[in-house]
Amino acid sequence: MRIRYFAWLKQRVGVAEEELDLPAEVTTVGGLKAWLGTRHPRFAEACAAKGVVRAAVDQEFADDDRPLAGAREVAFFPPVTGG
Amino acid sequence: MRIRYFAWLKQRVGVAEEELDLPAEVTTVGGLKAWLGTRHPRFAEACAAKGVVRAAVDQEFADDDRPLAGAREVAFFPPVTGG
Amino acid sequence: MTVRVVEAPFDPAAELATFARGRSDVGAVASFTGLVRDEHGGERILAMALEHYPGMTERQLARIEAEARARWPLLDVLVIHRVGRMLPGEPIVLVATASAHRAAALEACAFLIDWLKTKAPFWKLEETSSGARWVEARASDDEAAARWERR
Amino acid sequence: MTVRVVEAPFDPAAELATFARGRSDVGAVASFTGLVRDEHGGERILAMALEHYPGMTERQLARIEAEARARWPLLDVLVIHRVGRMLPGEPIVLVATASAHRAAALEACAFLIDWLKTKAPFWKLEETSSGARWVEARASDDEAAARWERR
Repeated sequence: MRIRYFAWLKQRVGVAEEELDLPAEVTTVGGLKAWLGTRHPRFAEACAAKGVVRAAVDQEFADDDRPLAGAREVAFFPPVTGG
Repeated sequence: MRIRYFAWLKQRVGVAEEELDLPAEVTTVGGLKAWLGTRHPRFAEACAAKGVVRAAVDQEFADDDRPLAGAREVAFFPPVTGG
Repeated sequence: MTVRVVEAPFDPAAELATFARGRSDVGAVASFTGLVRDEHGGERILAMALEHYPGMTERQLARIEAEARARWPLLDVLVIHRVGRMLPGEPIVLVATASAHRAAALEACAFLIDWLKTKAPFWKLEETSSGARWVEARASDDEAAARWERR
Repeated sequence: MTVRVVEAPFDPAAELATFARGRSDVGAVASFTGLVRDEHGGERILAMALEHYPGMTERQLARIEAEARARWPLLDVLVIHRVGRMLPGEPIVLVATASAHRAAALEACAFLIDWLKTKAPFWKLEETSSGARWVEARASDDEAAARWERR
């Protein structure tokens, strides 16, 4: 699965994107966050702060309980600040 | 005193403006309306319909009870429809 | 002058091109343009004639602008209103506001056009194929203006 | 296309010059332009870099535009959002709406910028003399967007 990071989360993690094979037990956005936290300590730190890490599955905003079945791309980013 | 009419009120009365000496008993906008109605029957007709004749004294919107003391110009017109 | 009453056609885009330009303290510009439509109440409009009360018009527009500046932290304001005869597609009125932030610019812009519609002495005469008719004031305009009355 | 994401500077006045032109069924055009300010939180801004999520951005903007068209009788809509590095005074975003009447144009314009600010994947990085910093989301933006949630 393709994982993407944006804005300061990308700087914290140190990569813009990575291609990863997820373990079978990672089935939701929340589960993916926890698993990615074991690979990237600074990602885990960011996730520990409530509300600062948002996610999108296949370019749609997604909550932690969103299933990953069939997803090709998951992105993580801070709250948006455009306009 | 200078009396001015605008929009369809001007067409009804038949003049855009007139210079008139008011009788002493005409002291308010409401009194002026009634007195002008005796000179212009179609002005009286318009005034009989509630809310369609508005007034300005010296270019400020004015209600019927507005005194005319010191005024140089009184205008009558229908509700505004600009923009 | 930020308030203008004009008899000739004007170009809102050209006015906006110079509005608040070169000011890097402006973070938000809102604008509203009112145009002559070719249809009203099911009837075809051939032209529109805008009558006004010279003198009182400018006074009321300046007052409405001052009220907007008192209510919102505006960095610039522009109000242009055309009078005389105009054709469908032609602009009647332009309101533009500039502020550091968007809420002030957007709210002040809506306020200005709402108050202008009920507090400035303009009257519209529509020319249709069956003759000329004066546009009647709409209750919805009074309601829109009343939103902004101080409670 | 009425939704565009652009890397080069754009000119809101030039865009508005062609927006809804030649349509005499349009009675009202509203617009909002957001610009880079030279100051934020007391610090001087030297430049602004807009990062976004290509693909998702266009999808979200199209969805927000569709929502506006579903809610108001709009005759035309334009949304342009710049990405990349830009300087104080330069436009970041332009939203324009056209309708027969003003309420629809004004409300839809405010709706579009409010939702864009909270539902489109853009992130601002400010360059100051003391370094670069990511702009934090504001609670007031969430509140402005929430005004438009269907109850």
